[in-house]
Amino acid sequence: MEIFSNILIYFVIVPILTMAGLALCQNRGIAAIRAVAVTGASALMILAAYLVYYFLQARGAGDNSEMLLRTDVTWYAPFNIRLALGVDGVSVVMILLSAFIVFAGVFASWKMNPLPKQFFLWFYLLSTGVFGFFISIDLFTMFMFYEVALIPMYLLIGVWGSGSKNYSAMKLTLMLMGGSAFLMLGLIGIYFHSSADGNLTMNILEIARNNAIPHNWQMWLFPLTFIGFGVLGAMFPFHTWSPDGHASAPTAVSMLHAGVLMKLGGYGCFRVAIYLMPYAANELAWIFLLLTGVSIVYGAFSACVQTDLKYINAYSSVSHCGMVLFAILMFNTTAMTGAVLQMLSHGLMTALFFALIGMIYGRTHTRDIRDMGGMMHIMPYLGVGYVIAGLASLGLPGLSGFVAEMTIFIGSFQHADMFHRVLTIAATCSIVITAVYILRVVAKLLFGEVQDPHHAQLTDATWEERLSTATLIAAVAAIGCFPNFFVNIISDSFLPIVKALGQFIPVA
Amino acid sequence: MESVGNIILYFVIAVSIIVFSVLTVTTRKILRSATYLLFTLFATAALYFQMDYPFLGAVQIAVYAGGIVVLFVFAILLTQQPGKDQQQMQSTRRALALTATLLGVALTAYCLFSYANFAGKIVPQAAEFDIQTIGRFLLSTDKLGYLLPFEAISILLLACIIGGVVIARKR
Amino acid sequence: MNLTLLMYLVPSLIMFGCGVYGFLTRKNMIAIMISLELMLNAVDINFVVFNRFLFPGQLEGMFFTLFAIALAAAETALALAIIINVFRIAKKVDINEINKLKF
Amino acid sequence: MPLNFTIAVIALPLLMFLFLGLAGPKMSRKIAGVIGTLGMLVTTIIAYGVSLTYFFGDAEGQIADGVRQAVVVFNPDWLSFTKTLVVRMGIMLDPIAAMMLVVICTVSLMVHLYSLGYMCDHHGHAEKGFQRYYAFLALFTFSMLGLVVATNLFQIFIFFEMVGVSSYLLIGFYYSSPAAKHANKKAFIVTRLADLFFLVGIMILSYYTGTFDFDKLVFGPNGANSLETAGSAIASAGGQTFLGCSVMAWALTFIFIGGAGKSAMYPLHIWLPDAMEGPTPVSALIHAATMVVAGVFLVARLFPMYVIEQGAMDIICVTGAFTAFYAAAIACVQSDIKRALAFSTISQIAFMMTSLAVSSAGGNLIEIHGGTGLGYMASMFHLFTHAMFKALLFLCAGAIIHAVHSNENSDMHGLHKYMPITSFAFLIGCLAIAGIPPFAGFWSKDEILVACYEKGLGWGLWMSAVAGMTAFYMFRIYFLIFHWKEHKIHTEHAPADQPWTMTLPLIILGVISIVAGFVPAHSLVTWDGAHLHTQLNWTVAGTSVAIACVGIGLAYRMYFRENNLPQRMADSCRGLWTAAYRRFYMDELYQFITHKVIFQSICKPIARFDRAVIDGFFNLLARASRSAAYGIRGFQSGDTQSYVFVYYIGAIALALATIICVAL
Repeated sequence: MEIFSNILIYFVIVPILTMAGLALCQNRGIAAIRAVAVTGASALMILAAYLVYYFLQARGAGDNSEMLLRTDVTWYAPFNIRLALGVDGVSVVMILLSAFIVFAGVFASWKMNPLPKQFFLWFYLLSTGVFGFFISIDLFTMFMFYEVALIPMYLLIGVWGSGSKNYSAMKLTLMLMGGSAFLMLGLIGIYFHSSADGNLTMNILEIARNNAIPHNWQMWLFPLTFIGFGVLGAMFPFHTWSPDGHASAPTAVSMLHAGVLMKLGGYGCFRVAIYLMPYAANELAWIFLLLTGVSIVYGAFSACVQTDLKYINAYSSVSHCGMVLFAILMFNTTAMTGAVLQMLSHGLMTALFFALIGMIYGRTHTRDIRDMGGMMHIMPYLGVGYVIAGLASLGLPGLSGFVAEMTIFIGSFQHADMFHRVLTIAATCSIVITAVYILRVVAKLLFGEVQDPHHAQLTDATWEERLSTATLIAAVAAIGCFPNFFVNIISDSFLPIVKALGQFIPVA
Repeated sequence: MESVGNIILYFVIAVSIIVFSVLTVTTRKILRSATYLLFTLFATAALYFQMDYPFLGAVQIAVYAGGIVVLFVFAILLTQQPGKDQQQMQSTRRALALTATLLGVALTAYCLFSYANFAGKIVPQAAEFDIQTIGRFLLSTDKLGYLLPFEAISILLLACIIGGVVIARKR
Repeated sequence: MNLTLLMYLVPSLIMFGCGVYGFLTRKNMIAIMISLELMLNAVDINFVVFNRFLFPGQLEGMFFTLFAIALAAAETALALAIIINVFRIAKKVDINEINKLKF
Repeated sequence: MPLNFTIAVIALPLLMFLFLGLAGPKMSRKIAGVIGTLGMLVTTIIAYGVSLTYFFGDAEGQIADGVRQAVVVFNPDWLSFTKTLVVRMGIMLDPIAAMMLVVICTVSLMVHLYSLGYMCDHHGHAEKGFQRYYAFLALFTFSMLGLVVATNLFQIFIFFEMVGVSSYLLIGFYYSSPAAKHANKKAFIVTRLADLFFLVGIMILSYYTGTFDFDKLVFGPNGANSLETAGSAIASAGGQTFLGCSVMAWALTFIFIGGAGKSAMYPLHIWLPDAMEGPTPVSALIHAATMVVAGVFLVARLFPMYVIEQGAMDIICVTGAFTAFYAAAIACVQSDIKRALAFSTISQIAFMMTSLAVSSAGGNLIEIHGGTGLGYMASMFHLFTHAMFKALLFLCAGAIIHAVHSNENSDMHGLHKYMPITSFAFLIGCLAIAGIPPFAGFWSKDEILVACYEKGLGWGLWMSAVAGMTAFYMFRIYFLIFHWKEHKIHTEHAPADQPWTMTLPLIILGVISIVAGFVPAHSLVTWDGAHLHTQLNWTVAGTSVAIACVGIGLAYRMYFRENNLPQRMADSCRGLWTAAYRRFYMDELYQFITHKVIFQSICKPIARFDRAVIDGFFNLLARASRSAAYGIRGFQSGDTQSYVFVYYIGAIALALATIICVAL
């Protein structure tokens, strides 16, 4: 089969094989389950690393096609649905990010109890969806993988979660499904206007080339699609699933969800909504810019008064993910590159945060910062990890957050329009508020006196926890120290989009 | 013109059908209800006889009056303390049911009488079939033969028997 | 005075109406079955009447009624078996008290 | 020494940080400290070599058109925003960078050495976290060095953040103490707020000029600061205005605010006194000598642009002059010696700022802008000398605190007898800061005052008065610590001079404080690289020395022997005294704004709004659909008769509809 000669399909096959391997394991054979899970995660890491290498080689060799590694297999002929694969720079880094987080997530859920086998099964199903989404360039396939990624969340939170998990799982699933409903309407609309000559197609590249969606339809389809993806990207006011969902989810799921799944939203926003409907994107951008601008500041302010570690982080995610969408809507290569960097950065550091919170919670059995203090004495490794994650989040140079935020701010500020520039300055204010809530929690949680004498007996991180966090910290630092490596991979991917938008933006 | 006897007979039958039907559904005692049903069925059988379908009338009496009603009586006796009144539905519900019924009847009646020109004029024509003919029809495979339905209904009855046994079996 | 089609249909209609009324208002399942028989019977009459008045040379209506009677018998027998069985288990025959399929 | 050895100067502390940070916990505390100190020693030697080569060598490419060029030794791309707008991580030597290398490395080395003694308990055992401490010191040194050698504005911003965070980590070194935990949070957030302005300033500046690089913003073709380059950079904004001011004035003001945050200019100074919660050597390094002058350095870097945008320069001038006075006034009444020194630092940095701001560059644009660039030179010179004597003062304070275990001067008194070396070193520092010849401070402060008088008599008098206050409050501290009265506690636990690791830095810095004034700054760190002809203005010098002597005399009268004069004076203007002691309630104001306004009136309502309204809306949706479902559930009652009824009604309705349709 032609398709199996494409490396991309293995990003879907490997998780599926892992699931098959897990299914063969004994329910109680924890060692075997771990071995299979780790093997799968490592295989994904290796694949992702190879993909990056391949991509750099191909680009270096002068292959300037929009998407590399194209394969097109008809799947369902009547609607012209295809299994169309292809990656550009953005997909490549997103795949790399996902591989990292899956890897770290496996180690973070090392002691998962009960039902470890089933947990990892669902976990890998979720990864299947995530990887499938990033490698697809066919709307239907993309949407299918998107749904595949969403559904396991319900079970993962509902079964392995904590706190009011039923409520949270239901809320998260329903809100995201609501988003999917919008999205599906949008996608169907796009499909029926995908071509002027009646050769309807689902392939994103072809739709973009045809550029046939009538403007009045774009005005309807763009908001549908953008909101559909925006819900997953925690866009204000559709973000409320995020605090509850994250608070209840088990560690690895929070990691994967905040780390990767929320990125599906941002990725979809530009790959589908903006790329295919540039006219409407340009006309309606200001509405969504305001919403995401609000999101940035609002999330940060909300995070300032939360007392639950996970809520703080969830609201901080709202703020940071708002920045992703904000930058995407600025329609220039720099800001969009910044958005992708922010996706990477936020993915890694939120995963790190959630991993650490999970580890702390697993020891103290509380996430309320008012009940904790002086953790730095008790668990220095986790404490240092938390400080690093915090510094990454508030944008310390040398860690990923700084690079991403600065690219976004500088890029957004390049916009010729005064409205955009003023909005950018408003969004910039979030860096101070971020510092406030991050330092507040660091001071409360890690510094000061030990609040609860029971905490004094707790132990520091075990080896698998160290491995999990160290992987993420290394990645965060890598992006922070060598940003140009990533920028070079990413930035060219936006040329087609910026070009598509360019026809509607008045030249400054 | 019909003979006067026939007309009188018709009215007796019609009135008893109507009266016993109404009584069947209005009486409070279920055993009486079954009895009135029996009378209604007898009246129906009489109607068949009057319309020159003696075989049908015979079947009606044998199966319905003789079989089904007896079954009812057995069931009633098995499940009911004799003499105990049935509980009534709430009056609102009865009123609602009555309204709906009357509405349906009125509607049908309207349809019937709107065809009164036709339906009110047409009269029965005599055509006697003897049992032999009926039997031949029933078991023939001709164009107008009824062997297939006959066999189908036999299978159905068989299934019913089996079903009845299964249901009635003591667990 | 002639005995017309209409004259035969009217008692049948009333009988059917009674059946409907009974079906809707009775609580006892056996009573409901009785109402059902009334309705079936009304329909049987219609078949026979139409056969006699409109197609006297044929026997379709009669045979239909014949089969309907057979069906009614089978159905009643089965239904009563079920009712008795339910009564054995639940000790009641009122339809609004038996609203769960499992006990 | 080749100039590209500068890379080693930057890289060594970074390696030290990584090494001590990662491997530190595995090694013994003392060894970690010694390794850190040795590393710093090597760094310092290289830095000296590089600086000397830069200032006095005449290798090819260093001098062009008779002025010293800025030399870029290393400048790879780090982050490309666009094809043209690229952040580079470079190393550039120019006079002020070379000078800063010396300052930073000297003070840092002294602090490294000093900490070997200071961070030990009385039995000579190193404290817990010793490795961490040295790692952070190295990180700070790296960040500060990176800042001063930056080749572009964005790099400065990056290292602004880095020094901010190392300062945060070092202030919070004793993280168990609640005071430290609040102090470092406060320091970070306040400087972060300033950095926000800095960032916005950079965004505006880069938007119009399309670059971050200094060689496109301020350096002329001959590699020295050039008003033409700055003028064309400013002109690239095309004279656009925003709210009545030119956008470049906004940008430069914002950038200044960034610098003001780090340099603790009013009203962003509130973090600095609290930052004294950190270990005292850290205060000496970061909060007295190096990091706090980052703002001054920043303004000096962009000096030509400020010269052209006089509006922004005026803001700096007013802020500096006011802060100098304000901080001096507070310093006069503080009882905690580290706080008093902190306010003294604020005041001195304000001197430097003012000096920069009153200096309008000379050269061919003299007709337009006036001035000779004297202030620039004076400011940089003062930066240099101040770093030395302020570090000395702080290290002395550290020695005292280490000896008596208290920051309050009421616990000290009469230490002269017990700690003669420390006392002597402190006296040198005080004389230097007070501006008594021939100590370092005299020379630099004198130049500043001259520059102020050049700007206008008012500015000169104002600053002279503040200089007098400086002499007064420094000697107040000195007398209160070392004289005033015999403290009876000391007779039981006699405090003494500290071990050699702590006294040696005092002696070295003391010597430097005496001789540093003779460094020929006017030929080394001028704004355009050219030699600046200056001569001692005896009128100004004489006045300032006289004023200083008056200040010292007043302090002597009030504080040398125990008496009730200070108490009487405090009582006579109780309100003013309390206000100054409480630092004019700035902290309370900030407390009010952050807690009452931002937390209570913005954050809490937003969080509640989120839960109640937005989340409430979605919960309402959920509840509405649930109740709708309950409503519809009635239809699926399991009640056969209802089904039949509905079915029957439906059939009738259908029949009726058919009839009506047929009838129509």
